[in-house]
Amino acid sequence: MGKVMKLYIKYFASVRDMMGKDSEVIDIDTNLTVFGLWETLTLNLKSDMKVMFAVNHEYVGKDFKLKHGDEIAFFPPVTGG
Amino acid sequence: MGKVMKLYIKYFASVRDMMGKDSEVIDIDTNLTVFGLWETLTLNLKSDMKVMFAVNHEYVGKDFKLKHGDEIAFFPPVTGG
Amino acid sequence: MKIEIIDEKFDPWQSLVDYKRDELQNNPKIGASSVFLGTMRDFNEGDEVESMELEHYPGMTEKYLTDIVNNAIKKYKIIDGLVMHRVGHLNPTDPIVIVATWSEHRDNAFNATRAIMESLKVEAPFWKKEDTGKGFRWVKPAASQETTESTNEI
Amino acid sequence: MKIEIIDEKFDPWQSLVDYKRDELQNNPKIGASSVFLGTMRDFNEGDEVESMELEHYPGMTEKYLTDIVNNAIKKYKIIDGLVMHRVGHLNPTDPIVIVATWSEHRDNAFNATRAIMESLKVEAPFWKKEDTGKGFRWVKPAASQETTESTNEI
Repeated sequence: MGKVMKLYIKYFASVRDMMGKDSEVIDIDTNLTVFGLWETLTLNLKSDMKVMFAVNHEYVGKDFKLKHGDEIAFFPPVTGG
Repeated sequence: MGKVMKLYIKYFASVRDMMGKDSEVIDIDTNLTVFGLWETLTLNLKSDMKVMFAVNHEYVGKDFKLKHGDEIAFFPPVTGG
Repeated sequence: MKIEIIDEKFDPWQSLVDYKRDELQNNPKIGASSVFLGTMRDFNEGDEVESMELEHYPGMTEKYLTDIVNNAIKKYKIIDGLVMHRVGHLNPTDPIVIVATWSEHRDNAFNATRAIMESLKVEAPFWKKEDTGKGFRWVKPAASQETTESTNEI
Repeated sequence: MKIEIIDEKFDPWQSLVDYKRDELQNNPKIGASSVFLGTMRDFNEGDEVESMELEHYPGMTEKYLTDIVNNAIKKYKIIDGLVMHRVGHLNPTDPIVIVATWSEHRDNAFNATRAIMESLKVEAPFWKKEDTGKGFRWVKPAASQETTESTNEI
């Protein structure tokens, strides 16, 4: 068990609808990737929803390693313009 | 010698400068192409100027046959916009 | 440069004129301005649309719009760029987004405005939810826009 | 459609807003508007330019602009198009030409506005004469625009 880190999580659009909340703050084990976090958060959900990951306002790949204090956002493909 | 026809001729931009006038009306032999007319009008001029031909407000090729009452315009490549 | 997220109905042309008056009016190096305006239609994917909610990610959206315009300034050597984008409740004919670029020659402005719009469509975190009168639905991106490095099916 | 040749300084955005208010304001089928504005620079081909005279061929110019916009309406399935072009005496920063198109989707409006500008540059009978401070000179077209069926060297 590594050190515990605090993560600030945000959900947008259809991901927020699925999660039933727009944000949460969690304390979790270190050495977690963004996709690992997503799997943890959605363990009990069945969905084929496409999701994008952003950490501290930057898109990241699924293997991006999280660190203490990160703001992580999960959302569907964007539809602006 | 064919029938005589009346032609209304206009010059624009650098072609007008070269011709020293902006328009003229001439009576001329029939069976003349637009390029034939241009050669006639510029017989005494030396110039490598590019010229475009329009008859009755339509671009035409050099072999376009003129008829009585046509409005013919000679001008350099256009530079609008 | 101007990047703005607007939460109430706006007049895109007036915004453009105001910005131009302040920043660009007397710049005689500008030969070309290219402007794109996106407005809300009353139909989408074969259905009538009565109204729309536009959501964004405050902070990240502004950051990406700024990066997108800065990239266009570098790549297309434009003089300046502007993006203004609505969020909140929209009705048909309401302006959604205005993109403008200014350059010496037309090719650069045309290409830059187009590039900004295409990047905005796939990178800027905005989401549309439509009210079709029969209920609400999240708008799906065009097929060509569905994949990025960080998109995953779960 | 609006085609206009203007012989005094004009406000292109105001003209656009006025036209849109009259003709297009309440058309909820429009999702995209693409606008190009050409303005006079104070330099060209490496020289300073103090002012410019813009000449046209009354009748033929309007005819070609109308044809160009009609072709774009057909080819790109746009809803409407506008071209306004200055003639007469112009100073740096003065608007020269505004082209606007309206369509359902952005691709069509972008392509139509671009196509109208490119056609206008090679087909519409306008000619520019610049005052460089050292004298007047007729502007030469870009190399790519120099040949058409009816161009001949004499």
